[in-house]
Amino acid sequence: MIKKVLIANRGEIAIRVMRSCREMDIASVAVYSEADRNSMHVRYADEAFFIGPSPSSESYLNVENIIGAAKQAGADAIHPGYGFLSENAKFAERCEKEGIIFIGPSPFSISSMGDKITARKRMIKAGVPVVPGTAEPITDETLAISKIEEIGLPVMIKASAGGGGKGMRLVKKKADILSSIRSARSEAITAFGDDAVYIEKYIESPHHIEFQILADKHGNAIHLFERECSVQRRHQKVIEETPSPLMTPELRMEMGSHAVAAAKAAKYYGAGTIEFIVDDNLNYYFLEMNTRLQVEHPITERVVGVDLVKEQIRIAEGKKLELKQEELEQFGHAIECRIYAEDPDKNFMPSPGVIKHITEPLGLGVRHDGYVYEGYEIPIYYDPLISKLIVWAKTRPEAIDRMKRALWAYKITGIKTSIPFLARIMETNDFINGNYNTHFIEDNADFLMKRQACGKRCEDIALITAYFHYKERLDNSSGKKNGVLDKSDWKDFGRKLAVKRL
Amino acid sequence: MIKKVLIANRGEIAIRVMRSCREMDIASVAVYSEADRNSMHVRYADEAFFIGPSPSSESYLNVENIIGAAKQAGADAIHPGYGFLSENAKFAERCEKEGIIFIGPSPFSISSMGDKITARKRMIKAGVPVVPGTAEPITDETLAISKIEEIGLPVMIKASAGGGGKGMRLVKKKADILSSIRSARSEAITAFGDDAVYIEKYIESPHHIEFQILADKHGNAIHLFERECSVQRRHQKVIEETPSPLMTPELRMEMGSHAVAAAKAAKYYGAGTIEFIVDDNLNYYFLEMNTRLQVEHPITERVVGVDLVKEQIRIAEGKKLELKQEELEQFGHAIECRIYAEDPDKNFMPSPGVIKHITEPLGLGVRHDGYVYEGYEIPIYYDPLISKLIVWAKTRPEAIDRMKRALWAYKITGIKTSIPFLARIMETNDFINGNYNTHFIEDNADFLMKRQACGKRCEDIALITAYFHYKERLDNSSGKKNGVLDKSDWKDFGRKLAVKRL
Amino acid sequence: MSLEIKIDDRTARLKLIEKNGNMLKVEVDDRIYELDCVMVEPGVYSVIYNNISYNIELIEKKDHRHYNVNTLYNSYDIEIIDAETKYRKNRSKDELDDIRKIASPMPGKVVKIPVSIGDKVKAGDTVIIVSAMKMESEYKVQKDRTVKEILVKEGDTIDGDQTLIVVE
Amino acid sequence: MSLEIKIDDRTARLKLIEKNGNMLKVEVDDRIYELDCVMVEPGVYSVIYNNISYNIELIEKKDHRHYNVNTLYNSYDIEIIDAETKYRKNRSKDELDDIRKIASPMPGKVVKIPVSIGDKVKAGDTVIIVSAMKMESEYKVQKDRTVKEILVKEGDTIDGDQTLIVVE
Repeated sequence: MIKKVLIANRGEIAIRVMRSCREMDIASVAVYSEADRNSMHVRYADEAFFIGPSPSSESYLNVENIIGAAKQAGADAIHPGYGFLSENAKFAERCEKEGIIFIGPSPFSISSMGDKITARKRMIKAGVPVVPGTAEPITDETLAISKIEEIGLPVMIKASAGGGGKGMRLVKKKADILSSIRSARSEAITAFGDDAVYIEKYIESPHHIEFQILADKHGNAIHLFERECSVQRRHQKVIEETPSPLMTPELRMEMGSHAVAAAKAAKYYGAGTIEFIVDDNLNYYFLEMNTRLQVEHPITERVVGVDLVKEQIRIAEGKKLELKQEELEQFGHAIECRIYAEDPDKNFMPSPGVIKHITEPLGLGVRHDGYVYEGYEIPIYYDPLISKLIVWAKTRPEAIDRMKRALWAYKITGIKTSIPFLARIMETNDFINGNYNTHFIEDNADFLMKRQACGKRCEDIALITAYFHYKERLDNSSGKKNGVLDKSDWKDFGRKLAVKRL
Repeated sequence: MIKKVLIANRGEIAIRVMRSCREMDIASVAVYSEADRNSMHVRYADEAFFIGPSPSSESYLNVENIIGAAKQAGADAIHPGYGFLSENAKFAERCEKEGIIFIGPSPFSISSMGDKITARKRMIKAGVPVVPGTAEPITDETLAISKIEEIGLPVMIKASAGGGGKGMRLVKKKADILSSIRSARSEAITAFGDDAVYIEKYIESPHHIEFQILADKHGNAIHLFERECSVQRRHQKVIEETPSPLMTPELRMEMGSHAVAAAKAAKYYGAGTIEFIVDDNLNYYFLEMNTRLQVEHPITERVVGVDLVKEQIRIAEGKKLELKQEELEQFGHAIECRIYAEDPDKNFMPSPGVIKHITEPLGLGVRHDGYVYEGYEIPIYYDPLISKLIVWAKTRPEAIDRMKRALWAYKITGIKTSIPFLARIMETNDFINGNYNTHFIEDNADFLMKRQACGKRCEDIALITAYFHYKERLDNSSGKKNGVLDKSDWKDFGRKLAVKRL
Repeated sequence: MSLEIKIDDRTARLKLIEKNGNMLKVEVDDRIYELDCVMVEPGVYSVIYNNISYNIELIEKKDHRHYNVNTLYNSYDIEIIDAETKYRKNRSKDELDDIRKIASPMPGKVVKIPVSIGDKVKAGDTVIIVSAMKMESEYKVQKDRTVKEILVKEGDTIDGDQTLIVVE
Repeated sequence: MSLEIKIDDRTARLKLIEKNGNMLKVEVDDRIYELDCVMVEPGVYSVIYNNISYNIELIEKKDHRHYNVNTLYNSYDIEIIDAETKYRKNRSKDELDDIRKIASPMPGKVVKIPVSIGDKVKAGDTVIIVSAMKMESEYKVQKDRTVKEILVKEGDTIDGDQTLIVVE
């Protein structure tokens, strides 16, 4: 039985993990960098250990210091959250060596699913569909042409030593095949000194759909249905929802069993995610596996009614899964919006700084997982994710209405956030109709960037308020308190209105 | 179609109603008294009208001013919330006369269910069990004795003109029957000039269980299962949960159909609650009907998955119920704690005042419906309810764990609250075992009032903190800022620790 | 530097050994504490002692020597007894041994004052009734007394701890 | 009393007609507003105008004349142009017609300064790279310039709007 867990993370996910620990009567140990002494996770934990300077390479990625803290605290286990060391096989191995339970999969699963080529081969063996393409690098032009004809257009030619878009060519027309191979190879040899290429089927309007899986150490594995993650900006997920508007019951069953097969093929235990790419004709292909808790796990928790962190901990304790596939179902609809400290009007530039004021959205069907508070300074060193807003409703249209309401009520000043941008997405027809793929933000850029006009009257009221503040401030420097009215002023006002209106 | 709703209420319930309005794209109109200009409901609404001085008799109960505001705003409908005018048949009638939809039942239903004797008779006619007793006042001693024998001991003898405990006698033993009748009657004639008495079955360990019903204007009525409300202090509910730990599926079905029958007998439409008293042998009796939304409605919303305010609005619009009895089910378990501004250590004395600091509990399975914010002054004029904390989990034990976690994380300073008392209830064996009735708080008073000791070390840390604050304050008056460290201090600290520990 | 601090009924002696920014070394009675004390929000402290994380909330009362301090489920009244306090305490010792000022700990509205100036009242007699949030509280004298001053009138809105009536 | 207020690119003339506590009567350009303006939380105003409820959030920038003001989904820069501002503006008009001070609007860390004092740089050349939250931003000169001052060095942590490099 795990009695004390060190959470090797910060921000909202550290607190989210600690909440489940607290409910399980497990003590939680925070670790913090120099920049994080004031962070909420330090205050929320039962114990807190300093692990180094602000840059994550010297603190949250510092294996020695984290292991040191865990041993000093006498922690039975370490939960890595997401990011940082969560998919680091060496860290998992080190925990094992030190006799500390790593709350996650085995080092073997992490490393074998972490390498894309190994993972791809393993999936092919397990009968899970992968994006059609060549398994080995090609250096022969004729072979390349015949492979392309086999796979069918459109295809993507990729330099096998490549990266960063260099040596990549999208081929849509038959006439371009030869010239594309040649130019890709010539670019590749210049850039990497190697002209070998891969050929992969190009998915034109891809949907990003992932399946949550849970597997125990006794060979039992289940899936907890899908999450639709196609609303992305620069390959970063912005909004996720479940069920996917694209999904059919048959497809869900089929993809779900492939997800379970994938987990079993990796001898996986713990919580994990199988990411698929799905085209408009509902063909789906294994993309990769995330061997950790995902940022967007709460929408699954809400719709399926499980606490995934508690399941992770129970699995780590060696317990058998109590959830049975046939007993699970999706109830209603959930949407998550990621709230980032960034300025959507200035090309999403990060916006660290001090939170001057915050009003969090609450009420029916709203979950809010955050970590900032009034007066907190968001550090410059880490991810700009401030919080996650998760809504649930019986139907998708109601969930969208609820998300609009929650975004409307969510106020943060002092920094810029993505809230207005997210609110705009909720009003985009393609989103409302559930008719979108990973090109959604690009395709709707004009609509998304146009801001609702506040109108002249509203502008006037903004400037009158600024003037009022300015005036109160000047007046107060000669006597009164800081702009808040005292009781006597207030009573005058009340009486005056009473006379005037009633 | 309703396009604009005036909410004739304040506090958490006003905001709760406005949230659903916003999701339905209905404009909301707030009304406010002198004390409430700064209240959150004024800020949350689209429009706001001043309706009078602070005492509720001059504002929230002022029918003329509320109707005036509704007409000036052009509101189609008025939602009364709970309390104030919500069960006032005359107000409902007045709305009708003014052509404003009253979001609630008809004036007829309100008045006929509001009077206990009329309601009792109506229930008997509809076949709903009521507490056994005499239907008419008795002035004859022999008849009284035979009635008591018919009903069976224990019974309660009540002066029919009575009130305030005068002329009431509990009879447990046969030997006491005659003397009790005589003393009750003699006390009654002295107190009220009338010696007529009623006789009612006395329920020894009563459970307070209520059923939520919804009925439309087309004669359709359903129930949304029960709420267990036996945790009460001075007849005020403190904690509610659903499902009731006492309930069996058979009993639920039977009580549910009686609740629906009760609603139909009152020609009811809208949302309403049928309150029952249940004894240890699962005999149940109609107690009264609440012809409005209840404070504790969110636990039903969570477990059944409906938005009761939206249902109220749809019913008021004349729509047919879309929910079908056979499609409804209870999923998981929900508990609500009412957070009051009161001091449990000083006999629950009300504690109005300024909220200095607040941290609201968030995360998986937690709903928080409140209205206060940092710097807000809770007025002395109204109910001390600050907020409602509602948790959901798959099972009752997990829900209790979650409520403990949420109460732990909920911090309010500046006023006293019932939070420590509620946390203590979560640790009481009778509550944990689901083995409680309305005597629960009384029966567990010793345990509930004993506070967990903070221990000498924790006391020392409290006093060191106070000393630190005192010292910083003295030092700052000679230069530095208000106790918050500046960056350079911080860096020193970081380095120092780094040297020391790593 | 050393002073006395009163926490509810206990009086502790606190001695500051070292202070370096937010790092504090103090002796409380006979125990030595080294801790890291940071005000993270106005009136909210995060204290780390022996790697245990404590949240302490603190509200200043009438002056910078009087605080209401909350730990997890406990609430303490704390008074820093500095030189000035000691001087005043000694001087007013005999005045303080009985309650002569009637005040309500909660803000509210004066409902009724059933006494007049000069009235002689008996121990247990109610001298003022205050209402807040629909609950009425009666304030009584502890001993036989004479009403000396009445500082409020019926219907007045009062603050918590405001002196309402003086008896002698 | 009348003054100019700049809201983004628009300059409005505001005249105070009457002020009674939080009740305000003002003229903005040609329109008259009577409204009820209350600061409910630090920097958060509740404004009721014609019974419409507005929430306005306001952050003071470098001084009491400069604000960032948020309405529902809009954010404005507002400047109160009082007599002192006018005087200064007239004086420095020609100095202001080009950006000579390079600053980053966001706080962050200086990653690289590819120039030295005295360097002649061309329009579009990068003079400093700042990183925050794992994203790097390059700051360039708008015209051909000479680097006059470099006020920070690589690795420094900087505030938003802090002058980093001066060119001429």
